[in-house]
Amino acid sequence: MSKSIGSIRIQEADFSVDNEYQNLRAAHASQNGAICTFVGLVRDFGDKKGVTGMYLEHYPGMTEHSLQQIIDQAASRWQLHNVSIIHRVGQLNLSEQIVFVGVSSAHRADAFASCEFIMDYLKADAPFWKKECNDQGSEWVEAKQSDQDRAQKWSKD
Amino acid sequence: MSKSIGSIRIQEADFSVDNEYQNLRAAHASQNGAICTFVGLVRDFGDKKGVTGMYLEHYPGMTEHSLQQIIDQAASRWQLHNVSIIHRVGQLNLSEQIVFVGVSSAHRADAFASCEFIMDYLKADAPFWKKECNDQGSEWVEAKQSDQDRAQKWSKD
Amino acid sequence: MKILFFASLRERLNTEEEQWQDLNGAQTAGDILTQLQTRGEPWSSSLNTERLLVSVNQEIASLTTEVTLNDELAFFPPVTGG
Amino acid sequence: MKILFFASLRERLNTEEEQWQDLNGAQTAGDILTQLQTRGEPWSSSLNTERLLVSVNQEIASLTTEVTLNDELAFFPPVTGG
Repeated sequence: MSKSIGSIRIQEADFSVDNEYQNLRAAHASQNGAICTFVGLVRDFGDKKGVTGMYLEHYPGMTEHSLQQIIDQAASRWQLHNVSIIHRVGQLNLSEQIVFVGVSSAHRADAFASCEFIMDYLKADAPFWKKECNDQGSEWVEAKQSDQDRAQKWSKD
Repeated sequence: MSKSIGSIRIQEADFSVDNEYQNLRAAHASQNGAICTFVGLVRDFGDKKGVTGMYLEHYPGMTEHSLQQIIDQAASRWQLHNVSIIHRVGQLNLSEQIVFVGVSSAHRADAFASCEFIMDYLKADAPFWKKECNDQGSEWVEAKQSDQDRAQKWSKD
Repeated sequence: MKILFFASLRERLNTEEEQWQDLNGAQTAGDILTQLQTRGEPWSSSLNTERLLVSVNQEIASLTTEVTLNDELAFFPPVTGG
Repeated sequence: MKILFFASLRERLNTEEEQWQDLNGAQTAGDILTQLQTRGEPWSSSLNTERLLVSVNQEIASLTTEVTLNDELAFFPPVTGG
């Protein structure tokens, strides 16, 4: 088994997409042909209207372990140079950044596929739980079957 | 037919991924759940080693027209808030940024699919031509059948 | 054995962690769950869901996974991050 | 009619643009191509490729696309941007 790649951070603090992008770009600089990034944001309409923010809980230790397994799977399936994952926890307001996934590769097909693969498995497997805060109070978000289905579909390819 | 969305820029100057990301994030701020970005970079090994840079030529007018058609197709197929495309032309050195595609949406599936769709059609249809500069001189890059195939595959879905 | 509870389950049980010195004969994660369920409310109804997940030593496990006194177990609802 | 050439084709023909005042009977993009090809070298070999693309008024066209004196034609190799 080759050495694991990837940077994983679970933090309350906000993050800079630019910092992450510049780090991905600087490593393997002359060999990077493609960098794909994804950011998930707190948005106004999920299961209900009037969202004012959310609270994110996680399982320290297992989270990092789970994300590293997802990166390892991606790296064994596609040719990747680097991967960066940041997931915030704690209280987040509307339109704040929740999650960052960035991937650098020689080729765009590998960058796109692996970035989406990592997000799909993060949503299906990584131990995070969202509590949505709205005008009426707060409520735990129900897991969506569609998120399990999206992760499942990668094993059919 | 609904009003076209999207920002298209063809320029010699470098671009700031951070500016583009922040603009995508600011528009429709409370409704954005997902922002996917892609950057293509000049890399060291394409068809041959020793690449020192490249020269990019385009067909002014037709390029913008072609990219707008690609954005319109993406916007009719997925729920998108905004799209930004920047493509550089002229002389570019090794590891410089060539192209940026960024998409904002409520949902990650739409953001990922449309961003990749736009890149695939850009590579297959938009009138840009690359000349690779290496130790021995410079040579026009041959079009790849795989790029045509990747664009084709979207019509099968 | 350390047993952790997360998210909605943690709130309903009003417990985030327990330490057990004795497994009372439990051999699997399912045996532990059964012992928790027999405590009555809110344990019996909160832990009696088809959508309950269990991990053993920070890896997703099943109710048939064998456990020992040194293990870390966790029970939680389906994940919703990202 | 304005006729443009790009990239490797522009270099091989050493021409990036022509202005025609008369179509000499040409009715399609293919007729224009034929007239260009009959000029001899480097035109005949450079324009005699299966992988030549043509646009009419900045839209990808085919050799059967009809053209008029007000049109802008362009010939170029397969694109390689991005």
